[in-house]
Amino acid sequence: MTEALDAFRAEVRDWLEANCPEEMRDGGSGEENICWGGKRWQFQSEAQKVWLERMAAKGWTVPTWPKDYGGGGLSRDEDKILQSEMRRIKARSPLQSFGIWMLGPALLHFGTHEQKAHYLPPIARGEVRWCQGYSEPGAGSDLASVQSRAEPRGDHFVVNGQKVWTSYADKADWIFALLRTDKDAPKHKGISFVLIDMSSEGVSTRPIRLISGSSPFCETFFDDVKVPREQVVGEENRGWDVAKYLLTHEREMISGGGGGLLGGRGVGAMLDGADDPVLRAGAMTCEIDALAMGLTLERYKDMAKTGSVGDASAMLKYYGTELNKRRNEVMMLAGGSDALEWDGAHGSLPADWLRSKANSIEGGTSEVMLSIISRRVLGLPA
Amino acid sequence: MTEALDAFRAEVRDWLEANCPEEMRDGGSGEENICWGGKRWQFQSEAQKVWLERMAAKGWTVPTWPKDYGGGGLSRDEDKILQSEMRRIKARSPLQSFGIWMLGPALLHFGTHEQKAHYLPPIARGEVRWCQGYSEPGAGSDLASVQSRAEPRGDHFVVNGQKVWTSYADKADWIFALLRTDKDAPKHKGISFVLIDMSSEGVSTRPIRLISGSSPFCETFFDDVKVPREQVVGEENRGWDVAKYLLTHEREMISGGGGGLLGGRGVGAMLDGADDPVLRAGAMTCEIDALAMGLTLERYKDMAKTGSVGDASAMLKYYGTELNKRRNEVMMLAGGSDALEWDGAHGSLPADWLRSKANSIEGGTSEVMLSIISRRVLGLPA
Amino acid sequence: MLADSARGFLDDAAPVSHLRGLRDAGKVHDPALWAQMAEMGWTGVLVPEEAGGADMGHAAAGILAGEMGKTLVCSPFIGTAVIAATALRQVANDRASAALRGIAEGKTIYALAVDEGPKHDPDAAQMEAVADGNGFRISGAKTFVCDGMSADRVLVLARTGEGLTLFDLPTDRDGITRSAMSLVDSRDAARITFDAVAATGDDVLGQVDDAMTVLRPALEAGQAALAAEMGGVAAGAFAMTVEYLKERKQFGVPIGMFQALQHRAAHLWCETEVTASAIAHAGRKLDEDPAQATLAVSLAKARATQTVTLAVQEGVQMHGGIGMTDAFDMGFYMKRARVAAEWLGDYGYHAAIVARLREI
Amino acid sequence: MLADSARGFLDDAAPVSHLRGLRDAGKVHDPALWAQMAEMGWTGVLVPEEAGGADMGHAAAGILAGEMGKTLVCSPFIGTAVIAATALRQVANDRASAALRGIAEGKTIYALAVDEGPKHDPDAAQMEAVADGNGFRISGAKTFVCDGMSADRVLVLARTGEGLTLFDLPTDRDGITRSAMSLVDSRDAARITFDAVAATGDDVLGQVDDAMTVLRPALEAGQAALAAEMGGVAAGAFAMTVEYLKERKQFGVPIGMFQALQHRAAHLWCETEVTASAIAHAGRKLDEDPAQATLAVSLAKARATQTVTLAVQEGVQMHGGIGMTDAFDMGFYMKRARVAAEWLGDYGYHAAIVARLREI
Repeated sequence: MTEALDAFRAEVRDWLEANCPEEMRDGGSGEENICWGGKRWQFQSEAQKVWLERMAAKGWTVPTWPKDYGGGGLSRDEDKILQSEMRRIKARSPLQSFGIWMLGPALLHFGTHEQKAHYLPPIARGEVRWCQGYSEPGAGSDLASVQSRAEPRGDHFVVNGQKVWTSYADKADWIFALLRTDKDAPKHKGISFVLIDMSSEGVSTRPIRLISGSSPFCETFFDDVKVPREQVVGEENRGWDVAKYLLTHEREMISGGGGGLLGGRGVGAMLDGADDPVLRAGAMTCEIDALAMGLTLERYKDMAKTGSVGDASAMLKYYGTELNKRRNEVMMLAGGSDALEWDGAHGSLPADWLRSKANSIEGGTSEVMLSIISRRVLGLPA
Repeated sequence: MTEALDAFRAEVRDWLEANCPEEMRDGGSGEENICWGGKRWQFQSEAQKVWLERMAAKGWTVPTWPKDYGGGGLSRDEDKILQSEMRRIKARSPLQSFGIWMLGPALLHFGTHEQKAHYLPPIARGEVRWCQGYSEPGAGSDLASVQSRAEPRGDHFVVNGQKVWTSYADKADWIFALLRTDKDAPKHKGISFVLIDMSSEGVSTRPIRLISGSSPFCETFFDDVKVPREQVVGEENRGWDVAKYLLTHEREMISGGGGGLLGGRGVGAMLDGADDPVLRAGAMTCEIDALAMGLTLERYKDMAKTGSVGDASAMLKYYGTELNKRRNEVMMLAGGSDALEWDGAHGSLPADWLRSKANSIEGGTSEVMLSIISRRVLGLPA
Repeated sequence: MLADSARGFLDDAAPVSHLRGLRDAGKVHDPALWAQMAEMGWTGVLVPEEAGGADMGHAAAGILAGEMGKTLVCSPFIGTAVIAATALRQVANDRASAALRGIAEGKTIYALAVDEGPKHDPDAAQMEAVADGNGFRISGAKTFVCDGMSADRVLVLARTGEGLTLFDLPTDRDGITRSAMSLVDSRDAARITFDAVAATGDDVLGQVDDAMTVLRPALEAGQAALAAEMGGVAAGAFAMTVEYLKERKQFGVPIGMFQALQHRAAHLWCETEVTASAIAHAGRKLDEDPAQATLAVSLAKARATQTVTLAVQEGVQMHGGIGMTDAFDMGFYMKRARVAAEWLGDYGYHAAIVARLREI
Repeated sequence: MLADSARGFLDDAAPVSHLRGLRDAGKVHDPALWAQMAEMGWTGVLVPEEAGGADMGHAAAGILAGEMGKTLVCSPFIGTAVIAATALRQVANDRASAALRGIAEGKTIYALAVDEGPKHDPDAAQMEAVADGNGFRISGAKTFVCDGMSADRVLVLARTGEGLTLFDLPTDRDGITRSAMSLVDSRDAARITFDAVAATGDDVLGQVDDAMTVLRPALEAGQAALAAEMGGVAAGAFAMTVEYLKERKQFGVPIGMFQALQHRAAHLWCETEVTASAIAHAGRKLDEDPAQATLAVSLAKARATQTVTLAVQEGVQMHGGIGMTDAFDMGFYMKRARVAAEWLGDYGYHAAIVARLREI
């Protein structure tokens, strides 16, 4: 077993050495370096394009997906080796997308073979970019209170309504959305998980400006959009099952970025000479909690290897996002008046600080996470 | 008006000068210096006795009660002058008791003339000591869930049951208690506010030991105690009205001791040389909040002069007690290992620290206070 | 009464949409609004009657600032009507008197140029005013000069031979260059550089080498008024939040029915009440015993900073996604709270003063 | 597995009532319990096999300490089996080997005498060991010596010519006087005075003037184990509290239905989870890379201190009046949490270490 993995590691290392363009080995992971793919994608460079094509050919844009659907068919251990070898040479991620993070897992779990074969390979190759349509205006944490309707008319639906907080809807090719397909059924029972081509007639989007400035979020409008009925994932009216499954995924994804350390981010230098105990105590405590949160993410990843962490993942979301808000507050305080200026001495810090306030709202509010923990982890009565 | 008050001030000053014994002018306000009165009271000194007698003769143990009932008949402004003149010469309080703080106000508001004439003067003179019987084992914050019964039998009740958290029940002459007089009525509608002689047959008490050590609290047991029916205050089965009225009084009383400052208590010296920002920041913040809380108590007292602060008093209780807990935590932290020892270098600090944890439980928990504020001050839906 | 009439005027003349309008138009000052404030006597709230002011005192200034805070009113009120007016009235001469008259009439806008680094620390000012003949040459840079772009005059703290000196200079003096800072709260702030700016003895406010006699009361007046404004910001954000808790439904009920939110809202209300006491006390103390007001002022600024921070954080979180959108007003509250938290000393700065005075 | 078997034993042999019984009897140590721990190999958890130990490592020691924490087990485990054992195994000589054997066999109880003031600060130790012929004369006083009254031997930190030296002395040596400290947690602690106590080179553990080579690893091992114990204390208090939230009814429903309490309990659970990661990591790091474990250890002690403090505070508050009574166990948790918070460095002490290593 270990021998096979060692051999795999050697193979990966050789292949990456031969195939990863030099320009893609800078560890660049900022928003501006991400390759999102999609029909309208403009590659930043030839290297970005080549890197995507080569990785996609190996199925390594989605290493653990089955080979039949464009994946690499790797085991969890093999995937871990691939990731560590990529980190070793600071290789950029060849492709990121909501298709990979969200729709892929949903289709692999709930989709038909035809759906998987149709939708997954273009995601793996970065040819089709997806966005998600969950939230609606006025629904907030109550994701199941879906008002947008998909009315069955023979072999297709007619979709009307509005979604909000659809990230990059203006850049996406397709959307996966929760729509009400039975308005007489109880709240959770009349929803379907529907795939919609954004180029369909009647689909329009409008960007949302946040308190932190422009944002990837959009409002998305459906006005008598015709959608073939086979574009439902899972059973019709059972879309809530798919949604719940994905919420756990999203939770882990968001928390993954949570925490973050002060030490490496120059706060030490910002604090230098500050003998303000309030500021210093705040920074210390934040760093301690961030280090412990980092260890917790590792521990949960290890736990996930031998089973599911399940609802405990709500902790990662809650704690990670609250911590990230605190970290941004500490940095703003350390930066003083220099940090009050948009794009000033501390660059995007003010916008990051304001943007961080959404962390504990999007993907399930902190309050929802605490309620999940209370009921499903602690078993307190609902 | 002002002239009359000035004249009153001069009169008070002269009288105090002539009548307040020297030994009673040391500002002593510690537990060991309090005069609680009652049938079994042992005066600490002749001066303590004389001081009580003289003040009681003026009605100034209860300055704002009507003269008919043993009070001084003073206006609010006159009372303020009396208090300030007493503070000026550091005169001790001649008498403190639950009779003054709690039963008196209740009788003045709900009692018959006969009850007032019978019960109030002995309270004013310090001849009868009262305790309160509200809480029951298992009831906690839900004071209305009274299980102790007073069954009507003609002209008297037969009382059976148990009260808990009755301060100084073992030293009191009488108890005012909430008892269920109609077990078929809705929870809040079958309770009466009953006065019981502690020397009645069937009354017994047992002290409660707290985590901080011995305490004034007792459990009090009623075993077929016969109580004349005229000893109900207010209407029978309407005792909850009396209880609610008193809860507000108690709240203000408890919060009055809340807050407290670090500066004057030697924490400065304890912290000296400590360059621990966590400790220092905690102490600073606590002191800031305590100073602001002190100003708030003053502001609320001023507000009370022109009207009632009503449910907002829940804030004083909540904030004052939570602050006091924090203050004790800071002092324990500042004291380090020296403060871990019972009766060690920091005297009663460890016991005080542990005792402070009850502040946010007794007299209405912090959670109950927050719910009161939420509903009655903010108007949030129940 | 003052509060009510101020509220009545401001709800009409300067609701939050007024600030939003300025921002969207790329402006940081509304001369018409300032003129109206002058007309109502607000600019002269701390100007003596003999100089044309209303001389209502610091408690009154705090009430006005508090009402302005509730709707995030954008004006140079604190820098001019509070800080500069307090500084100028420490000086009994004709120039100061004339300057005060200019403030009361709404003709002169002042800004305070004290900070040189990211944290408020006037005693550590390093910018130098070098003696030059009968006067001085001032060189260096100031930052975070609030209202600095709209200001006609600027109070500048600089190091002279034996100490610190406060200069009162017109912003168009040769060698003064201003550049706008684009702050998150969309209000006026500037960096100002001084390139061998000539100043005479006439430009000195108070005595040479003794800035603090004049500046200290001015700073404390400004800190108290700013604390009052922050109290207003907190109250405004809190009122919006409580309203939302009552209106907004989720899972079929108003979210204000959820006990966890109820308790957090109730706790926040307690914080605002306790802070209100500290703010009112600071104003009263400045009026009654200004020489001993330092503790009261720092207490107010510290508490106000802590409370408004909590109020806007809870405001955004309890509003959920809508609170994050620029189209909704809550973000403006959060941004103003952050800037006000830093201006004239942050929480730690004032906590240290309290600790020193309380011997902690 | 280790945890389960430890739990099984302790639930039977040392539930909280065991500590209560000791306290009520005026005792601070149970030799029978200690003997059982020796029999199970716990006292030798860090003793090398060649000295008769089980040598299971620091992670295992942490698991045992954690289980002990859950029921507030009163024993000299950390001082003897963790701190002293770790110190002794830094020294490769026969005396140390024999001492380790004594620990493994449960025959020797050790205490650590480092603190001289109210706060842990080994580097600042002032007590002197003055050279005297071939040996030393030690004079001075130590405080907060945990397990000091039951101890047979004591590790004493004293200042020598060029630095600090660690002595390993029997507690019955002439000139040593112990007096019991009556601590809130009802456990063993002593003040120890040294009156010209004679010590020879043989009594020195490690090298003269170089205490830290031996003491640092021992302290870190102790801090990690103590953090683990505190994690257990927090878990024990939390479990009681959650149970109570489910059982206890008020206003006709279990109090665990009140959302405000639910969210606080859920938050507390998150804190315990995050702290558990730090505790586990510290044990692992001490086993795998002990020279680089300082950050991991201080992180664990800091987090554990913060978490257990919250856990016992919420425990008492959520239990209401019953939690305040001595008859109920929650108070014991609160008291042990406070003592453990101070022992071997409080939150601020370890936060400062984290800050230094992380360059904050």
